[in-house]
Amino acid sequence: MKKLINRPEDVVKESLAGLAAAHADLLRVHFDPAYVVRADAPVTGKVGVVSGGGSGHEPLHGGYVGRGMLDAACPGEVFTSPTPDQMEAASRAVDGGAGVLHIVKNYTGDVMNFEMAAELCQADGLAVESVMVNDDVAVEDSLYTAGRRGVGTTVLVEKICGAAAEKGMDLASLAALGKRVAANGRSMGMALTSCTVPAAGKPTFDIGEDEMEIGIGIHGEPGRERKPLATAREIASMMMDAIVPDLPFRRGDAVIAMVNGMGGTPLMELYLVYHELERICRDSGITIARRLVGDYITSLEMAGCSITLLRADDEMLALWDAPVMTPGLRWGC
Amino acid sequence: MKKLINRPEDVVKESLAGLAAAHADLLRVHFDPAYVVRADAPVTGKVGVVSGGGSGHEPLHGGYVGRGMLDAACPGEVFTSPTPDQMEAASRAVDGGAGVLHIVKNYTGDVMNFEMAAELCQADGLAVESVMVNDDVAVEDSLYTAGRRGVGTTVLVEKICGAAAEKGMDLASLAALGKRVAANGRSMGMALTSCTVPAAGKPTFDIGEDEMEIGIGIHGEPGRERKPLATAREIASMMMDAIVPDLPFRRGDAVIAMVNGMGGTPLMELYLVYHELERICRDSGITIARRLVGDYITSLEMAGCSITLLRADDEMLALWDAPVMTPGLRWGC
Amino acid sequence: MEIIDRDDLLAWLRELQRVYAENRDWLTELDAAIGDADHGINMDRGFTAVAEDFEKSPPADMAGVLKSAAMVLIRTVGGASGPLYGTFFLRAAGACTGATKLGPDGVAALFDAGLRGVVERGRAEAGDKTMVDALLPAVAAMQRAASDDGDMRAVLAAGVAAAEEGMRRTGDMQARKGRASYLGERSIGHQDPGATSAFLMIRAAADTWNHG
Amino acid sequence: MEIIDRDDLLAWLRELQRVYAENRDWLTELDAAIGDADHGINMDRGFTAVAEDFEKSPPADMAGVLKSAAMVLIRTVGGASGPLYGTFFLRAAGACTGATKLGPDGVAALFDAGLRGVVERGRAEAGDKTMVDALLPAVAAMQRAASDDGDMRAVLAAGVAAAEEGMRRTGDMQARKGRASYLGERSIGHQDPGATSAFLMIRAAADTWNHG
Ligand SMILES: Nc1ncnc2c1ncn2[C@@H]1O[C@H](COP(=O)(O)OP(=O)(O)O)[C@@H](O)[C@H]1O
Ligand SMILES: Nc1ncnc2c1ncn2[C@@H]1O[C@H](COP(=O)(O)OP(=O)(O)O)[C@@H](O)[C@H]1O
Ligand SMILES: [Mg+2]
Ligand SMILES: [Mg+2]
Ligand SMILES: [Mg+2]
Ligand SMILES: [Mg+2]
Repeated sequence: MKKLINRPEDVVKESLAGLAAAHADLLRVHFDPAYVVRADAPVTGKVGVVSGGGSGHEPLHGGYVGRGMLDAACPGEVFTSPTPDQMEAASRAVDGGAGVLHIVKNYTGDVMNFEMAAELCQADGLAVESVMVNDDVAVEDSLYTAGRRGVGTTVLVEKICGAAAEKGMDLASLAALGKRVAANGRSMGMALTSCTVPAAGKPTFDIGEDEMEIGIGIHGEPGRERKPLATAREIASMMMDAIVPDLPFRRGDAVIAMVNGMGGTPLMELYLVYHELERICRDSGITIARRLVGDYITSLEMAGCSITLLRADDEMLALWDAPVMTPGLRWGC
Repeated sequence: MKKLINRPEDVVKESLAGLAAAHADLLRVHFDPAYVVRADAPVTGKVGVVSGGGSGHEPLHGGYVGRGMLDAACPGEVFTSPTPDQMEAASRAVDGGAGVLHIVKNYTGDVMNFEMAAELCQADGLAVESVMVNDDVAVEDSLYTAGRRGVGTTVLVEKICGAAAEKGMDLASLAALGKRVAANGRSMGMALTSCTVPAAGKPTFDIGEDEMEIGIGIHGEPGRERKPLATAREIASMMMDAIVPDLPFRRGDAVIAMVNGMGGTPLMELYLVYHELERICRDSGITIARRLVGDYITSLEMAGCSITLLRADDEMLALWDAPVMTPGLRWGC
Repeated sequence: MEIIDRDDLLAWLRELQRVYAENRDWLTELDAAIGDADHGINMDRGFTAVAEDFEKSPPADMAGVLKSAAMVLIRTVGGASGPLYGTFFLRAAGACTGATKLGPDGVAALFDAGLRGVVERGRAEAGDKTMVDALLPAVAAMQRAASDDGDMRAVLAAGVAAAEEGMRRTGDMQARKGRASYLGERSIGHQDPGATSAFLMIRAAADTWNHG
Repeated sequence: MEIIDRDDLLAWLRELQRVYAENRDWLTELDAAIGDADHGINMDRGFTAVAEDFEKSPPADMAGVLKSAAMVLIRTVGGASGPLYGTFFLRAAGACTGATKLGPDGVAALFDAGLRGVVERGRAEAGDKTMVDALLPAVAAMQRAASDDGDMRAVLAAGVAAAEEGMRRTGDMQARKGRASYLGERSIGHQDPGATSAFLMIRAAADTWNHG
């Protein structure tokens, strides 16, 4: 295992310490229980927006704490859901009197831990609503599974709900907005190489020199199928063939598109994939109204990418354009 | 070779097309000869700031074109200097009547090509000044080499000169400022894995499962020494032991620090390295006044990192803080 | 032994620390095949924390031991198994509130309460390829043995045998809960990590309490 | 043949396309050892572009052929070798302005002018482990052969032999120019890619012009 770390068991803690030191103007990090919280929390009268999940997906979630996005993030161990005590403490830290919104990626662990946290908060009189993100079209038959995984759309839900909360939207409306965004987002990922969980010390899966995994999850979970390596053009088509009919996205739709790197893929390749995506959308009459190209929700050093499309209405687009000031996403201020 | 590409010979062109499509608000891409130019170029009365170099280091340089940084960037083939015709065309495209500054990383190829371009421009009455960046302390004896390589400090020179040009600084002062920044910056890099040049199809160098290369260049050029893999703490110390005495950085100095990922290293690890850097600086009485942590000058998918320190005076810090709006660096607007 | 008390629960939980440390890599490998390669790491971290907590402040009674373990597990394990094992011990604690000792039927009731908590939290059914597939037959076997007036050894032996059988049968199942469910048919042929850790938990009880 | 004309220059440059395509991987491997693994790719790209350019618009005279090649190389090669070979052909063109044919001494003068351009552009000295270490002895040998009244074959043979010898000797040198210089002593033991492409260039001239 080749990593820039000290001891595997200290990776999350030391990385959080670095995040805190690098962005003291935007956020603070609390340890034991661990959470990242915006520097000026709680903001009186504002709904606190909280997310969290296993570490190893940076900048998600800690890198999206600041102004106009998350008020707090709860980092678990690498690829392991955080725990209810973290979520409860984070929720209290950002409680400005208007309640707290939990943005939860649909993984059994995350869902159950956030559920326990919400029970703990509510038992204590703190209003909590939850938005679940389950946008991964690679999970085909969600009736016989734990449901679709939450992947790329999470970033968009966090940005849009964060902006709405900053503008003063109340908890119930915010939860409804978040659910609308989640319902209109679809993603699919693929990998060229495996990642290595520091504590495990070896690659999560084996993959041949001329193979790729289509439909991979963000924890190196095997995907839909193992295929021979293809060109970027073919890969983009395969992913869009799964994404577009699923919602479905239709001719005339305006979307926010994301080409996301899994951590080990050069930016140069992501722009190349975006070029393919753009062509496919043009041919299908889908308008890319806004876009992100880069590493936004990663899987450690895995090589590969994911594509996310969100059918966006005017409210979503306006909230997308609203100022955001976090380590991972920044514009308008 | 596992890459998200179509044909190796189209990588640069298709990636530039993606960059253009993704950031039409900030920049345009001209092909044949290839250069990236800010959307509103030329800006009348403003010095045009131009850089360029081999591709594969994204976001450098094309990702720094926009407002408050570069007016144009010339991308070469992967790890190969661009050519004088690109540089000449880019220089003309950003000529607002106040001359053009070339920011050149010290590689034989880049230097000679920019030299030829400057000759071509000057022969035609366009005033050109050049700043050479040669900050890589890994190259020990620069008397018997082509001189030190230009690495991380390039990003800082581009930001600071870009801000000064935006504020209206004249060409001669801008060249002097750029040289001052270059003279006060020092960097060192290391790699855990090799990168693979698309057209070559196989890794540039072999490296064992428990080895690392200290002092690596940004093209996978072998570095100072091959060593057994060490902890992030030891690696940060090794790099700082080479960087600090070189300028030297002294107790009481204020610096802009960058922990830069080589392309294949997770952000999580970069923050962990920043945590170590912060500790070392604190112990040495060096104040980190500003910092960047992330992928800013990469080597395709190479795993590893570099550290850059720039001793910054108040003018540099103010220019650092000035608004910048590019795909790769954005704040203050 | 025919009854267990607070010290036996403590001994069991301490034994679990040893067991999960010893089986850390195995559980993680099982999870690598159909999950995210952390189950062994999670269980080891959680039960190490439980043992450390007992070092600092050993609870006074049976329910206290189980509740402390639950709270520590919930705080330290994370993932799916954290809330599940946490809820297991929380409900098990509920099943012996006020008790100072448990006979064979009490032990069966303790595991039954834990199982119910797991099912409520995770909503898994038999055959979903989860820890429930080890726990459910084990609890049924223990209850049967207890109602047949089996002694402690018999009840525990029945639980261990049924858990082991249940654990092995998860190999042929297609996962419908948890991460492994994303694999669809590709999950078939791999034993479930959570069912394995559940079997280890019951076997550790038998090992600890039968050599008292 | 005792003289070369425009068509011979064209034939030589077309042959160079074949030569660099054929030796693309070898040159790139040499560059991988002490540089950045692109020299073969660069040369192949450049001379393919030169040949394509000739396809479209073949220049009318000797100087035109060399100047067109120079401009295309400058535009398409990049790296260190682009300006160097570009300058080589630009100066070579200057050496035959107005000429319609060259004898053995004219050929020697052509390579000499090219070499001077390379040295002016790159400021490398003998022993720096660059293309100069193949070009310099080759030009010296050609000039000597020409002033000894050698015929075309003798002049080119002398150039090829000296270039090959010079190329081989770069193996023992420590690089002091270009990327390879960053390696310090680690550059010793590897033959210089640019010296190798320079040798190939001279040998291609001999091969083309001796079989006319
Ligand atoms: N809904 C559920 N009900 C019961 N057990 C479950 C459920 N989901 C997952 N599990 C169990 O949890 C185990 C995985 O635990 P672990 O690897 O620690 O968590 P995670 O899947 O979050 O990484 C699975 O092997 C399975 O036995
Ligand atoms: N200053 C110089 N003068 C002459 N030749 C040089 C000089 N620097 C480099 N070279 C030659 O260029 C060759 C490398 O060319 P190439 O690989 O195409 O460019 P780059 O080094 O930019 O990747 C070297 O092998 C060497 O012979
Ligand atoms: Mg997990
Ligand atoms: Mg090169
Ligand atoms: Mg797991
Ligand atoms: Mg080279």
